[in-house]
Amino acid sequence: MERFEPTIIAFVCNWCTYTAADLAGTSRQKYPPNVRLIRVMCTGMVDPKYVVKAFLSGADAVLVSGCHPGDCHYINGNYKARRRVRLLHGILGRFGIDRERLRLTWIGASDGIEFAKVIHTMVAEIKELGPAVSDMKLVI
Amino acid sequence: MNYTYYPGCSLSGSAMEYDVSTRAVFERLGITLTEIDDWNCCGATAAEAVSSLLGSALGARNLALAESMDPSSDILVPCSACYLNLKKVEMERREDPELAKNLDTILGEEDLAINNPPRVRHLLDVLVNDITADTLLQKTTRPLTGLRVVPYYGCQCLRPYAVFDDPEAPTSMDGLLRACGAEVVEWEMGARCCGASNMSTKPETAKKLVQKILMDARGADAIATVCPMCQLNLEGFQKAISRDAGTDLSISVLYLPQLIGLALGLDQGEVKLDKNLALMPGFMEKLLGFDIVIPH
Amino acid sequence: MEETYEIRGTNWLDSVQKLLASVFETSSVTSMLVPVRHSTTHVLMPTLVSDPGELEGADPFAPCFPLNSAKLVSKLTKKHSNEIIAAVLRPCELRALVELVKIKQATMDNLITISFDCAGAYPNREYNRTGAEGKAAEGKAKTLGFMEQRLGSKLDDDTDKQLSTSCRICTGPFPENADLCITLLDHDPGALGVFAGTDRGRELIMGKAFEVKSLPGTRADTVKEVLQRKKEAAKKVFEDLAGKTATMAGLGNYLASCVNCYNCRVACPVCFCRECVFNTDVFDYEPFQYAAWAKNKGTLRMPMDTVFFHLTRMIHMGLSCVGCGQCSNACPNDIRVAELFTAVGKGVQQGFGYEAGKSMDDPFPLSVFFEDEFQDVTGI
Amino acid sequence: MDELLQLKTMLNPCIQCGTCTASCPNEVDMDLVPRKLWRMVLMDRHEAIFDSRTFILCSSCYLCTLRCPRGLPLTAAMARLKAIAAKRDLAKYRKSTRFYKSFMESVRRHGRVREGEFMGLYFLAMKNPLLPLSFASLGIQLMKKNKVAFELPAKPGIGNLDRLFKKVAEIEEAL
Amino acid sequence: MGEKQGRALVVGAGISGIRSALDLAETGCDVTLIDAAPHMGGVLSKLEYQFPSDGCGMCRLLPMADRDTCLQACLRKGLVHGGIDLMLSTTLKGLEGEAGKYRAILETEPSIIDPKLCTGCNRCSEVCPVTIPDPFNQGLSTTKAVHLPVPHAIPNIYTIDMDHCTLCGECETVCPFGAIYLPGEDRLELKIPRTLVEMDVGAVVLACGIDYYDPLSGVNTFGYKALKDVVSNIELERILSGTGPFNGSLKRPSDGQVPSRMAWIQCVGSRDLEFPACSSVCCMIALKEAVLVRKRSRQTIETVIYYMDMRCFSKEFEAYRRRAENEYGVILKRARPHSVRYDRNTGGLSLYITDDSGIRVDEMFDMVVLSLGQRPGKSVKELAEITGIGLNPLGFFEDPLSGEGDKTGVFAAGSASGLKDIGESVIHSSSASAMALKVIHGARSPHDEEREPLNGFRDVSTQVPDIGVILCQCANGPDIEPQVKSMGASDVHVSGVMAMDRICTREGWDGMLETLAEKTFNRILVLACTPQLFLDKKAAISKAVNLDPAYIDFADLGKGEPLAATVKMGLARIRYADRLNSRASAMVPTVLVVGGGLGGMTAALSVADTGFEAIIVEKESRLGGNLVWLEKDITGNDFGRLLDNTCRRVEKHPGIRVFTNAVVEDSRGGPGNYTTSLKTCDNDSKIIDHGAVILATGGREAETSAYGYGTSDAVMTHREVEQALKAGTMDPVNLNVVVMIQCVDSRNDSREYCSRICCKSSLKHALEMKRLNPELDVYVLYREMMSYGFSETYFKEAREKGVIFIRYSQELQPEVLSGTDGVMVKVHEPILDRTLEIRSDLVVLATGILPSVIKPLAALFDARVDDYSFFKAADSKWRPVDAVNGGVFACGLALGPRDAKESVASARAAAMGALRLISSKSAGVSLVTAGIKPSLCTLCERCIDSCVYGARTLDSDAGKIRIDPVACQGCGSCAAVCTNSASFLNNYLDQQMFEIIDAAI
Repeated sequence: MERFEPTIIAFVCNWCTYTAADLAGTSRQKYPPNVRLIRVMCTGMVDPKYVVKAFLSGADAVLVSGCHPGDCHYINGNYKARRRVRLLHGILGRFGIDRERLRLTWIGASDGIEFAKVIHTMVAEIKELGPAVSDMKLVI
Repeated sequence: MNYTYYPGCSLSGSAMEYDVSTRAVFERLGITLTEIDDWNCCGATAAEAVSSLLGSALGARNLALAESMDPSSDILVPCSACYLNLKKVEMERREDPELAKNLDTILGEEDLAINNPPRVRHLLDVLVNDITADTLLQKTTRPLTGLRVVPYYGCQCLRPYAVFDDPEAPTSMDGLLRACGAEVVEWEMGARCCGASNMSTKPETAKKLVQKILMDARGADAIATVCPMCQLNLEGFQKAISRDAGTDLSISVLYLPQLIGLALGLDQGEVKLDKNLALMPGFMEKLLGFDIVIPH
Repeated sequence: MEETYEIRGTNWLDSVQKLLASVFETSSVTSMLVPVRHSTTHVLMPTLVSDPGELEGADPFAPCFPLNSAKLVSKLTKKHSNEIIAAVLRPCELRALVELVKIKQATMDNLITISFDCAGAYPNREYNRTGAEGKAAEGKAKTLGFMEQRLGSKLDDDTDKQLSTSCRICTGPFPENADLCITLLDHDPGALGVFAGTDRGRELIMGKAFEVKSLPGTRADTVKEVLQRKKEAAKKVFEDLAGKTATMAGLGNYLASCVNCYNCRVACPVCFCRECVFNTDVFDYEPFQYAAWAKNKGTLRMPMDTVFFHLTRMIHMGLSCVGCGQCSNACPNDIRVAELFTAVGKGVQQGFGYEAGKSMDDPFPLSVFFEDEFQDVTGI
Repeated sequence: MDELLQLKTMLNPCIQCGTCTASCPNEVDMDLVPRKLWRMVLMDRHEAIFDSRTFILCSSCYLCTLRCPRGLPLTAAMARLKAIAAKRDLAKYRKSTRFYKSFMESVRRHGRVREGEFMGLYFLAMKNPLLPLSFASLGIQLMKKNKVAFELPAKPGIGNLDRLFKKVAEIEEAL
Repeated sequence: MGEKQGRALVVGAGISGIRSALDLAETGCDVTLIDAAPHMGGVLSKLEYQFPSDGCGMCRLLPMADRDTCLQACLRKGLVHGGIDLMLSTTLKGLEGEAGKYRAILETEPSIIDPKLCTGCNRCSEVCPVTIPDPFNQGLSTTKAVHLPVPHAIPNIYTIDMDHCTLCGECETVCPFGAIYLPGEDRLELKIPRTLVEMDVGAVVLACGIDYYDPLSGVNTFGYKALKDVVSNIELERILSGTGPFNGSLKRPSDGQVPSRMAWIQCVGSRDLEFPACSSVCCMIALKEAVLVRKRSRQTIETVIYYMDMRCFSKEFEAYRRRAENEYGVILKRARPHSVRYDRNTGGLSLYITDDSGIRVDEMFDMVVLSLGQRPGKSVKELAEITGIGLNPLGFFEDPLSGEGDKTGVFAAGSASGLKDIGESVIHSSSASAMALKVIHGARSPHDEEREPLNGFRDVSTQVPDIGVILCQCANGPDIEPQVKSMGASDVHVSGVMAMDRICTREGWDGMLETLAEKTFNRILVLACTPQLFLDKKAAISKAVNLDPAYIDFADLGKGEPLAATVKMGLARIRYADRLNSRASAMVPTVLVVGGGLGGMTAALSVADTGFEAIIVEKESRLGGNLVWLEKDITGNDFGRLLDNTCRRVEKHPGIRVFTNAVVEDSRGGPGNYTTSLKTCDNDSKIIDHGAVILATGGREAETSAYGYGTSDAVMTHREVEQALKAGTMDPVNLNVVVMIQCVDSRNDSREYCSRICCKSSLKHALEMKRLNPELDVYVLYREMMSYGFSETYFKEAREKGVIFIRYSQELQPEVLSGTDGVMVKVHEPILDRTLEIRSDLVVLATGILPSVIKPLAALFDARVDDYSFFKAADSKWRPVDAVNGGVFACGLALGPRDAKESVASARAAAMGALRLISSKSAGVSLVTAGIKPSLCTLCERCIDSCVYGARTLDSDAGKIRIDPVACQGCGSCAAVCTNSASFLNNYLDQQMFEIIDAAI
């Protein structure tokens, strides 16, 4: 059987996590190529629709990552994101998309290594879990 | 090289082995020590406790005498208490013009004066910085191989004037002892107080301090000292302190120049080992085992 | 304990009509929204009554629930008006109204709410087939018969199985925070109790000539018993649902016959958008996109985005879902949407310690946040 | 100026941080820890100061002086207190002050201290017939080793520091 | 050097320099920002966690109006602003001329690596054989002799440590871009030689920061360097950092184990003989570090801070201290450890301390952190000589409280005049830029072209996307051209894919511009491996192709994603790229200042001195506020003169209008455009249009009923004492004993904050009384002497003069018993552990500062007050004088307790903030700005609630939501809460995001 290579969509905030991802690049912290970075201005602008869309389009996991509590460039977008992700956990969890597949992390601008680590862990765990939506064809 | 020598009272009495071994080592190194003529007591800790000006005056007199002998030759002082008292005068009269004036008046009584006094140097300072460990290494003919020594500095050669070593974590003796072939045992008590004259006036307090030092020195063959007061406190009360501690704390205690002298090939008599109060059989045995070797 | 006043009429409808009429008398209410059986069609519909004389046709207790009136109240109150109106609402309608008020789609400033112990309703099609036939008098008789059976059995009789699922599993059939709350359970047949659920209600009640009577002592136990029973029923329904929708594919199957008619969202009292986002240009794909998707996947189910639509609706209104069941009523293809949404709604509301429609004081969970909450969300 | 007032002025910048106490090797035996003692000085609690044995226990290790954040000469301050106690010949401190005085007397006479002589002077000054016993053990050890110098100065008269002592006293008087 | 110059030189690109540079650039000046280091950020580049969020937030310094003038990215990466020329490795070597007309000589260090050629590919570092201690991590980790000075900086240029380089030449050989040219015997030329540049500037801001005390230089090293687990606070910050030596995990350096007990030693190199001042920030740093350690370790590591006085003197500090103690379990012990010793038996570090009871204890730790004090920056002395600016006795730039015309054009900013926390530094920097702006404002040349990006560009907003794709190819990279071309071919909106050779080189870049200029694409997507390199180059492309930069984007080929995903995501993004064509209305060039005290007048003068209009509204009948009763400050500044001079300048200034006996009644509008009505004394209404508002409403000495105040004439407050001394009704000669009680009704549960100035007031009065009557006994009963900064020297002086300081605790408060013959004060003296009874003639109470009521006023302008009813700043560190919405500012006591000098600085900073806003042109709406489709909007108002900037309002008349594009910062919260996407964020449209997601998978 072909090895399962998950696709992870990462919504990263422009200020912190995107910088961390950049830093991971410049400091040569390799992380698996399974992740697709989508830069957003703030985790607070991640519409739950985007997350649903990602899963329905075939993502095996979604990462939403922004500034640490208190650090949000826009004061409190990350707190709002946390409530939204909680809501999504509550909904998607019922339909087999467990919270392992939808993660919210706070990764600061200097945490390039932390970013690489999160991606590593996530990819490894999702590989274990397998694809998010097994029979996509009829669903979407 | 040439030093003006200030032995101090102890070295002519209870610490005569310090005096003798110091002179012997310097002689072996080819360095002349010229004793200050008519030097007087530095005042020890007593003078200041009676009158601070008196303490300064006593020290100043010695500086004046030394200056009159050879202003360019440093004053070498083996006793830490003497060293500090002289050093204090050297430093304080520089900073305190009024004190300088008073001292001038006092010295004037004897037609003495201080203008540009020589530097006051502790024996250890001279050994480390002028003689240097390298020289000792070259001149060592009887390496004290395997002798485990803890260097004990005491207080007053280090503090309050941190001239040649870290005032709390001194290391200057390490190189010298190693040059002599000895093994320096790491310990924490090198710069702790031995109780000093409290041993006479408040012995219970002082003995506690000595006990701590002796406890930490366990495992070493000898303690090396650079101060008569320390030497006496560490060597003179070992029985009583062992009794207090409930454990045998006896250990050989030697003056640093005694150990250096032995390494330089001097015999026991030349460094007056017979005067030491605490020399353990184990130490003496080791001592006999050290051979004279011809340095390359 | 809130003081309860008792009203005794010839029957429950007579009693309630008395009460409603008295509201007109003693307050400045100019009109009242209440289900009225229309004299010509005999169809029961929410009706705005301004002539107390017309209350004769009012039948708020009929097991008929053509639509959630919260939406109507929204129309009546969203924009400023000087009229004071009253509305007789089922508890689930009142809850939906509370949610709408929070999102500025209605106000309670000039509104008096009246609610009652709800015995439930049939699915719309069922009632239209059986309940609405015949003349006004027959309809009334049917309502009274229904009530007698329901209340007599403490809402545990054979009709229960024919009611809409949402009513069967409704865990909020008793009024709490209406201005005037009408209690029926454990009262003598025909008699009803009234207590004030709000300060405004208290003002209304005070000085009325109703006879003070404390609630029947057995009521609390009965309420408990009913709720317990309904909770168990709900649990069973939810477990069954969870089994069917444990995966995304399962959810897809559950929604397989959806044709994106969006009737469910039109019927939903808390779906407040003027136009659903799924009807906007956001979902106007270009032809080449469809082609690309089909190419990628091999097949493309059309119309697409049905699961997307339902998931999005859960996200948008799950937290406000009051479990009224109108979405199922509205589905042309008999998808049991209400169970799905009620289950999801209950779940996510619990997640935020929120109960839709319970209180005006609880802010909508996505409108507030605290710095030190929900640390577990970010825990990996 | 009053000696204690002088001392107080010297210690005024003290911030009571307690570094002195933390550093003191003899603190365990002190009834007033150094920080408290200095506080007493600043508060003019003269009786309390001279009721305590703190300063007499100072062994001049200079650790406190080394680390005082205000750079106060605390060891010197201890010595000042000793000197005041000596001058006032306070009974409580006689054992120590007379030790110092005897020591200095030996110095005055000969310029250098003769350990045997000064001990004799000290025992005499203390008028305590039992005191010599507490030194006996060490004394015997030293004597055995022939380390106690009992002989008079080699150059009598030369070492005499009478003039110096007198002048010092004169100046101090004038202050 | 003839004409007045509109250019400012900012020396030092740390936080203060960045703040000043941005201030000046945003107000239309040209700015040259230099730093001696090869990177920006100063010491902050090493410090990642800041109180009170214990995180970062530096990006909040970025412009809020005209956001697109500046790169919208983390400031740790770098600052790219159209109006700021950055020169790294550059120092100021000479300055001639006068204010407004200086000629500066700048020297740039020679460089072996050409920054223009280096792409940061790291190959040089890989082959470098020389390992050196990494200076970025304070030597706690290693790096190569050729290395990146700061890992995340842009530009990302490697440097060579020539002290260690062996000139082996490996890096030169391996560099694919020929960026390295090592010196050698036969190679005298350096790649970039030492260069001297002469530059005409109108004003100079010195923001060169400070240095930290080196424990090895003093008598007590506390085992630093000798014991590996004794680290400085900066080193601990590095250890905690993700880019630190242990990748952010907390380990002790000796053996990599997690410590179990950590101690902080405060005042290492502060408040001692050598440096008699307090370093002001170390207490909070230690608290923050301890909290971080507690958080990180899930409270398993015990943390003890040994302090002399815990100086939590700023508004929020005391609350933070309480949280640290009560929530996080940080242990605070008032003790000064004598020294740190290594304990051979346990391998730990032992600290000898005396605890409060006076008992000496030996405490064991396995890591010790030294809170290092400040020292003047290395360059301060030289800069002082060059610029003629004075130094204080401790060697920092003088920081005079000068209310008069500032004669020179050189100003110190931030910590260069004494260590400040970030908030104070930011305030102080803006204060310096306000003064600099005053000097050069007349000559500045507003960057009109850059500020009006829509002018002159092709209007493509209505055109169907016509995308040109530039593919940057490396000679040694894989050939991906065919793949990209085929992707382009399958996208109907792509009309051309052009492969270019290495646009990171000058030739490649020019080639690309030429090629593009020939085409008429209305969208351009550049695919390159390190697009960070081009972040500041959009403008150049835009100019070359006459296209709004909104339609130009880069995609990163270097992130390791599949090529198709990168390209398609890039295409999806650019296809929807657009600029909203709504326009903000013009800024009203007037600033309303509410309150006519020292702060308000200073703010108004700062505004008016730069050519804008200021309006002061004062509710009293005269200007002056608290200055009216104050005589002088502790340093001797004469407040009477200050008041007279300031009032005179205000009254004479043509740019200032003053309304006394007037209050603000109502206000409407938002940042840039307010309409405010005033009620004047005769009940007239006055309507004022203004662009910004500064709340300078001040504060007052708190009233009290404690300690028998009001029952005896012998119990007074500081204000009363000040007035009595000023009026001569009190003569200290007639007094014998004075007791001053600090923290009256303060720092307790009912009033948590420290009022900050009372300790200084007490010191001032104690010294003054002692001066007038040396025989006087003065007792100061305190809980913590908050004589932060240089005022510590007065604390020392007071002690030297014989003032007795007695510490009391919150639990054991003094008692005051008034009788017929004076007052008896009973206080427990903790050192002596006994109660003292002090019979005194006068008891002076330090009752603290209360704010004037500003809540309703703030609310009128959509600003808030904090828990203590002071003005709530958007961010106490990065935006310390601004409300979140960016149009409201506060200064002086309205912000929180502060002394006159600090009030003046905050007033200038507030003025600077207002000037930043009202001098912005706001011609084009920033790219990422929210919009609304009214036809879909249901008016649920969730978007209004979600907007922290107050950019959204309900226009109930029109039944529409209105968006203020100046206030909007483009966070997208509003779009995310909108259920049917009636609210949207431009350039992040739903359909765009969906396409990007699709492309990603």
